[in-house]
Amino acid sequence: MFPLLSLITYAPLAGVVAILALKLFGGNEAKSAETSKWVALIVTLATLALSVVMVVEFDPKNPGFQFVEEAPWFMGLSYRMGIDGISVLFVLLTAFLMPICIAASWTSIDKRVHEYLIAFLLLETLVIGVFCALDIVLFYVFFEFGLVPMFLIIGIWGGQRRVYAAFKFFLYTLLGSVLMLAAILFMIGTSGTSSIPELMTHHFAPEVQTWLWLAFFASFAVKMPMWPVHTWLPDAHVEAPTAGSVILAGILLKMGGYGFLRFSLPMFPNASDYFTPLVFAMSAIAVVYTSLIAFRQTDMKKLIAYSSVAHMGLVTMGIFSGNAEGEQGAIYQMLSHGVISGALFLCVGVVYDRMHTREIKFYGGLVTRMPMYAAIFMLFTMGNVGLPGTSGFVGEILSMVGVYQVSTWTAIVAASGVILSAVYMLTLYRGVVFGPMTNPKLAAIQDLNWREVAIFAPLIVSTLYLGIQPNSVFNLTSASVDQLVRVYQAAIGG
Amino acid sequence: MTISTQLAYAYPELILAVGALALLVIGAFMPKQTSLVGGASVLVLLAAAVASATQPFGVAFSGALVSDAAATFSKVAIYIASAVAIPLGQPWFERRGVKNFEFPVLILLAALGMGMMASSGDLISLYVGVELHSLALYVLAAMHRENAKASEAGLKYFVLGALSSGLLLYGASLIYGFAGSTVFSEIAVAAGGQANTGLLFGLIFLICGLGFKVSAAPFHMWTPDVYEGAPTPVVAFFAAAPKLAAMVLFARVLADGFAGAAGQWQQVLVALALLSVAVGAFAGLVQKNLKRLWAYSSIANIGYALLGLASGTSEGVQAMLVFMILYMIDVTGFFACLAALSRGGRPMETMDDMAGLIKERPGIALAMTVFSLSALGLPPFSGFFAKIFVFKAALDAGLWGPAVIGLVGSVVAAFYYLKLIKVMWFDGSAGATDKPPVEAKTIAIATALFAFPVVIVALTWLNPLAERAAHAFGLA
Amino acid sequence: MDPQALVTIILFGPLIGAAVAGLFGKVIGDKPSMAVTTGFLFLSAILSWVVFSQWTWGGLEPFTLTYAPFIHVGDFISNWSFRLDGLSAVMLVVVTTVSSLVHLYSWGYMADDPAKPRFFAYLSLFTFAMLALISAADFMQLFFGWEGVGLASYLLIGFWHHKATANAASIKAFVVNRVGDFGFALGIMTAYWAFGTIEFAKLFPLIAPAVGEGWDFAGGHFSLIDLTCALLFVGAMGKSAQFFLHTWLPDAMEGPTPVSALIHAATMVTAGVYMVCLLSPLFEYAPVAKNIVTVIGAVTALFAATVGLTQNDIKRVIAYSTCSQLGYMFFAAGVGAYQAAMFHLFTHAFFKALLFLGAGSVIHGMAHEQDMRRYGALQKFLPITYAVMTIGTIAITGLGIPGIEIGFAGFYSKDAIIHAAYEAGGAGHPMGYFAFGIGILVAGLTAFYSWRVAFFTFNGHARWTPEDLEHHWHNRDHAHGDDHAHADAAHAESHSEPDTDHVHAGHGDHGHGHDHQPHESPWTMRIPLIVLSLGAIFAGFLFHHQFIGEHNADFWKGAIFHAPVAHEGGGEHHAPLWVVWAPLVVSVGGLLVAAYMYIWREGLGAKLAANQGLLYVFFYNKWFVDEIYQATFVRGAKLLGDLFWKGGDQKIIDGLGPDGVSALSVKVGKGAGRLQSGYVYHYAFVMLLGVAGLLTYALWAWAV
Amino acid sequence: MALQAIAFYLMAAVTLASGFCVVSARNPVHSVLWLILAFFSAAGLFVLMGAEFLAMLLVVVYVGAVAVLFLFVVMMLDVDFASLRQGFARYMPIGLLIAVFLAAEMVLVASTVATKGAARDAVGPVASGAGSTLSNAEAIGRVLYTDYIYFFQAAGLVLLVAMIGAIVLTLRHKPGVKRQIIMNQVLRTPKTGMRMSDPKPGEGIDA
Amino acid sequence: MIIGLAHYLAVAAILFTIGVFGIFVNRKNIIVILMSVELMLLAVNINLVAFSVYLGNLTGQIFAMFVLTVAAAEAAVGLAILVTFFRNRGDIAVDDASMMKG
Repeated sequence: MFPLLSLITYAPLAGVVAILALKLFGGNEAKSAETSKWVALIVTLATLALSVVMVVEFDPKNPGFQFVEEAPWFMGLSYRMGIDGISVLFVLLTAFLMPICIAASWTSIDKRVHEYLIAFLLLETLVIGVFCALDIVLFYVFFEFGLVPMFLIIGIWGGQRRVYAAFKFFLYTLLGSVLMLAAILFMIGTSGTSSIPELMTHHFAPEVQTWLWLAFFASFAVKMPMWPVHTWLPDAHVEAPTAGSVILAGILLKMGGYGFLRFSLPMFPNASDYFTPLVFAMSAIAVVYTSLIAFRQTDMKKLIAYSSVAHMGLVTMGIFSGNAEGEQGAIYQMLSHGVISGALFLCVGVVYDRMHTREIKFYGGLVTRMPMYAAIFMLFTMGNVGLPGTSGFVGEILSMVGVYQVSTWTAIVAASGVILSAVYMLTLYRGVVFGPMTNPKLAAIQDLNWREVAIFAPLIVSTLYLGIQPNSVFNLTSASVDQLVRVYQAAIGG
Repeated sequence: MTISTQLAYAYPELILAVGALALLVIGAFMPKQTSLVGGASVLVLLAAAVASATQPFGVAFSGALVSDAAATFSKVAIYIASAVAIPLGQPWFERRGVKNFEFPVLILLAALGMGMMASSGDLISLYVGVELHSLALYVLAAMHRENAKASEAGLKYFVLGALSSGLLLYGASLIYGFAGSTVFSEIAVAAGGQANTGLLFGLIFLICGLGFKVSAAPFHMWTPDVYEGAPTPVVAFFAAAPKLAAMVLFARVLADGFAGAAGQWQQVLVALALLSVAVGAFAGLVQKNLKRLWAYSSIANIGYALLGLASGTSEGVQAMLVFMILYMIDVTGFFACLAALSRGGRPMETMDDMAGLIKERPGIALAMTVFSLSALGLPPFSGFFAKIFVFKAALDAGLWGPAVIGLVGSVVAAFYYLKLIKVMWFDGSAGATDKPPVEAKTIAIATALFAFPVVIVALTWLNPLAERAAHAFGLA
Repeated sequence: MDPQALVTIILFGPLIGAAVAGLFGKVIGDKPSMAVTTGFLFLSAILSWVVFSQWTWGGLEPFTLTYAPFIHVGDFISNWSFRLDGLSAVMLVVVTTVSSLVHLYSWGYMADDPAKPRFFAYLSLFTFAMLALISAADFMQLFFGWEGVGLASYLLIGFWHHKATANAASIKAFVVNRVGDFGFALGIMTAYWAFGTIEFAKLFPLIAPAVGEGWDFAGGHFSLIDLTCALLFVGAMGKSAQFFLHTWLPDAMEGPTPVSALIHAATMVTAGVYMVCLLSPLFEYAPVAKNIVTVIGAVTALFAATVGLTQNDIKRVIAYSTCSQLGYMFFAAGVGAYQAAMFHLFTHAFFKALLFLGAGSVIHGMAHEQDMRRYGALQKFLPITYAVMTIGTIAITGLGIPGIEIGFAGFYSKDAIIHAAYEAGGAGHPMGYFAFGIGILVAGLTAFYSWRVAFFTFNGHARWTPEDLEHHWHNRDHAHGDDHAHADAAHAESHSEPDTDHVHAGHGDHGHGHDHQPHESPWTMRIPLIVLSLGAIFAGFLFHHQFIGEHNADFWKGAIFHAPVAHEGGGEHHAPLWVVWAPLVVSVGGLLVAAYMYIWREGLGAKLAANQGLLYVFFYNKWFVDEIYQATFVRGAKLLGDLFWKGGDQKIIDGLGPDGVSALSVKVGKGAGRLQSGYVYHYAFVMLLGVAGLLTYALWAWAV
Repeated sequence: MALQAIAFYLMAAVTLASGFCVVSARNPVHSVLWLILAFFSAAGLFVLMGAEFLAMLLVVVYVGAVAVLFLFVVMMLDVDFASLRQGFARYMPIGLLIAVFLAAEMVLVASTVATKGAARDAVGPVASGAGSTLSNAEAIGRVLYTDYIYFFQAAGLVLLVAMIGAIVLTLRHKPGVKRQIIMNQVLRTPKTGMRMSDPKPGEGIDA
Repeated sequence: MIIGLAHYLAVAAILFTIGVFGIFVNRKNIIVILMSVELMLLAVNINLVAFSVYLGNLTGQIFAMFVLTVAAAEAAVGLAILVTFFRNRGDIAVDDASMMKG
């Protein structure tokens, strides 16, 4: 079998090697940096092309894992890769966002360009690896190693308090994931296998499930992030460079949700069922709590970061609703949030690159100078608000529909987040784009250039396409999700 | 069994002893030919490694010398690690005006002692092996004798080492008395039935003595000071091979001699392990000197290794062995990096010295990053695999509480590794560095490459070897 | 032409127009953008009338046309589709007619504006969303349209985006609508949860068998259908600006006047009524929810009318009037007279759009002055506007002669509602009487404030001078980007609709050569006024048989459902004579009072206002609802936000969590470092302590 | 028996007392001397137990070599002993407490031998007991070079390490010292021994 | 009164403790610390010989012999290090050996 997944996963590493060679032997620093950017862009585009091939070849009717590769490793572990209807989307999302990130950093990153690109390409490999890994330890390897490039991205190319943010990001997530590691090792010990598909059918004893679930939860909840372990996210976002925020919000957070879908629900159904109220409570609190905080932010990125937490609250509750609507909604919400929040961070980045501040009150009245920007920003604002017709809506409504059937109160609280999201997003938009242009420094600000338009174009198209034709995604996921729900419901006797 | 057949089991030791004596003579008559002696020592060590890799399995000298898979495994590692120490250390000393041929000879003799430890089957060979290598190490620590720190390090190491060998001996004497023999296999018979308080008391003394050698808390106190004071290449040697030898010896005593008291020593080891992890993690947080920092790191890592051992299973011993090998490579590499770095002739040892190193010395900085991440236990670096072995063993043995505490401790420790990475990557440069010596740089890069990515392949053959070695011990 | 093709063109025409104008407006220029949007709208309007006439007279049967799947997840199935039935046929003509006329009107009204393509794109986008709303065959598309019109409304209210008040109003509109949508979404979820489908066609047959199914929630026991309907009605309240969620509508007058006419009078705000009527199969089995609808509708009618009495901004008065009329429609629906509600919706669209556009014409003529206190004696300057406004006022006050059934549009529909309420009261719904009483009262109030507008504006003495107008134009020229003048909301409310700051060049016809007299509007504005006034006159007369009369069953073809126990809606056959005449009497009374105060005793109103009577203050300040909301929700949200942020996140979570733990760790580390004193004897001591500890443990734990 | 007991108690007491004095003496020279006494009395205990050879070894090796080495070093390092010995008392109580506690535990365990006994079925070379004709030294000699040859050799290496270590650490070639190398003197020729020079006036010879 | 194994063990235990005590209670002089170590080893030797005699096998005595040998070597190395230290610092006070800490 052709190792398509490995090819997709490691394709970015080819770029790493090339850029490393350019760095070492490329001569003129500035010139080789320029070449490196093209290399990175081409490599990420190639990865995207490969993942499109993957999606085309993907058989949506097959609920199981496809493109499976397997090779033995040590200690009974294997190098196992494969995707199903759930992970295929995340792979695609990652491959989709990466070229955008590279392009978005084209001019804004001017120091240590080679290292920057290498970090991103490495990150792409690792993130795709997370979604493709079918061996639980392999999954962990990819999952955890991803911290390093992100740590460097925040720490080297970040803002004022980048060190604090980078450390917080790293240690927070590390703490969560070491507990998961313990659980993983325990699972391998008791079940005798590290293969994810086999573990999904291995029935752990209910009391064991409880502990394992909590350990996994510790990791994924931090990653998501869920209230009250979300505080690393605003800091990380604020300090990270634009593309770093895009990746962080667009992809890295999704690893938590993916983890819940891949591990918590199928492997520990009883514990998941048992802890559903906890998750619901935390998610519901997250939605309201972080929305209200977002409302009070003066930093654009921080606001969007808090909004991400709120949106992820919907995802977690959707996942734990245990029905098809909730799961599909959660998956869709992740996908859509990946696009929209990424785009919003890019929107912030556009003005940050020009003015080097993210304070809302610095701006105002941009629409007169930057009409195109205003229009694009508006679209994503509306997407984030969950306006029907944009991708944001579909995920939100489905998650809530799913949750409503399980816990009405949770859905009600979550739905109130819909109101609050409108409040803070529109306030943000008004503060930045509308109103009179009172700051004379803005007088010469330029509208989007062709490169920026090219960056936004795919995001715009996908936001709208996903908003209007969500069914094309559900077609891919439904077989796997239906199976997941079926097995889960059977396990909890529901 | 005749002497000659018994000697067949002792070829590595013979090679080392004869080699050491011969080189001593050469050195005495040709004091200028230090590099010749150094080179020859490496060859001798490699020969010993080959000999131990190919030696027959068996027991010689009425149980004093055990040649089995575990001995082979650990001796090869010890000899190779010792061999690395020579090219790393000798030029370092020579650059500082300490041109001597005794350094390689002492390394040889220390390696001999460690080999004895690794294949010891008897309390006396345990003691003699420990002392043989300890004495050599004391001398090595103080060898940079014009350096006040080095002599202080040597002194502290010696005084506390003497105390610990006193404890060890006292324990050995009790065990001998209550078991009636010094041979492990016979002690095992005595310890097999109902646990005898005297025997257990002796065991505790013995564990304390060996705990000192592996620098497990609360017997770790010497480690930071000695690491800081002793010459960097010597520390690279200290932190690697002797730890493995002591751990293997630990395993031998506990598994071969006290398998019957596993329930008891498990508790002691878990306590030592957790204390070590905690001390290593927390005390490291406030360190400025990297050698001290790495000392605390090694204390924490020994805690993990002990946790593996504490699981009391063959799997646990296997995990410990793999862990130690991977850790040895890591720590050797890190100190090689430090040995390679100097600024204006002054060694770079503090956090601040490392500021912006990635711009000055990208290769070494990258290597140090790899070692830091590996020590942190981050995949896919070697330290991660080391940890999963150990923690899996501990979990399989039901030690989930200690395992979780250990893992959480690793998060605390992560902070200081990250701080080092932060200083190297994020901060502005602290100035140009001297050109690193080629041997240290080579060792640093090579070990870094092992830590990642070679380890991913290497484990596939290292693990079975460790497994076979672990089966040599009579544990389930 | 195939009706399915027709409706498709009707639906997507405006979208294409919006896309062309919105995306390429800059490229193709102003005029082509305007032409293409207006052209598509007129096409849609004409085709809508074709469909409507086929429906009314041509025997067209209801159908649902499915374009593409939207969401198919489990039973949660939604399609992009077009549902044509009586209700949507009516709405089609209402929406497209008013919209096309507003498009045309805007040619004149927005002539000065530099962002015309954007404006027209928004208008067309709105129309598309509204059409999607009315043609929905399931809740999701309904919700799509529902929020889509909200978006368009937000964009249009905030069209003059440099104006702080406009921004605030647009956000308010969106957010308050979101509150409604919150309820609406919950209602949809409840429906799905209870019945397992969101498709109307599948849902409606499931209702009757589910009567009596209850649901325990928050300690109470509720009827499932009641709950569903109540929640859905919250959505309607938001969109239709019913009491509690009405606050956005008056503020929405910050938008350009054509927008007010289209969105905030004729179409979007009626979506709530439409939805309740559409869901009559549910509401019919939800007596509690129906009572809520009735009460809220009645209260809104009263509330808005009382507030309308005192306002001075011409558009605000009409806005409150809209609010009040929507109240009528709701209590009509609440008492089961869906036909009457729809009919009133239909007629109201004409006369309210007319009033707004007329007001716009006045504003346009008065250099964007909106304060009626600066009007007066405009009839000779704006004769056509005066005529159509009078027609609109007559229509809204519902003048007509009950005995022979002839009158202006409002007469038919409003009287039908009042009668229906009375009959509902008689049929054992006490809320019916309540609504009836309020309906009569409000009819009088309506007459008063409507005539007040007319008289205040067109009659009496001129309270303006040419200098004022000049000053106004002047101000406009220099108001670029100067928002300070508008920072004070109260000031801005009664003031002008300033242009964007690019406006200089566009001022040719209002510039310095202007004669500074109020002037009649251009023909592009006059034609829509005339067309609408025809509607205001004849819409009731022409269609009352179909909507509420003897042909109503044929007309609605089952689109409106009545539970078997419910009485026949509409019709005034059973009402006693005084009930039949009462509306006319009170509205004539209102007319007379208004005439007395504003013509015969001109200045009385101002004096009354100056007295600041308790009731006046209460009404003038809109019952203080905004203030209460400001003090509770807005301030509450800010306080909570700060509390969670600074207290929760920074102090508690970070303080105890990462920061606290790291500080503690460092402290522990320092302690451990202090233990490492450097003294050998300390080290030895620690070792010995370890030995002693282990030995003691061994003795204690293992002693055999 | 009684005599044996008296001898034991006497020597034990002397051993412990002089041990304590080693630790507590103010002057390190005194400490060394007390140490020597402790060794002597311990040797007495060995004799009492019948380990004559070890007793002799203790006296010869320890008193003869180690203790003298200590004395030598103490004398060589010209330490100002008067300034030492301060602050002893501050850590005394807690130290003493721990020490007494530790001693008590160890004695307790030692006393379990009396009740439970140690392993009697010991293996290994049999000591010279009653009835054996071999002397203690002879018995040791028989096994030392056979069964224990491995340790014996290893111990030799330990001593070698110590030797090397001591030399490495302490041997100093003082740079200013001129050594007489006979060979050089013998090999000296007039050619190497003298130089012809032709100084110009006023310059002198700058050799 | 019979002098048995326990007596010798007790003497050894006490002597050992004195040695240990000497190490950690001695504040001023490193040479005394080295002597304390010798006391500990002496205690061990007493133990070994006592056991050896009691058990009737020679292993203990031989062990004790090696202990003596190694202890001598240890003393030599220890004193050598001490000399080095003295040369560097001009003193052998225990408190001086605290350049490195923390």
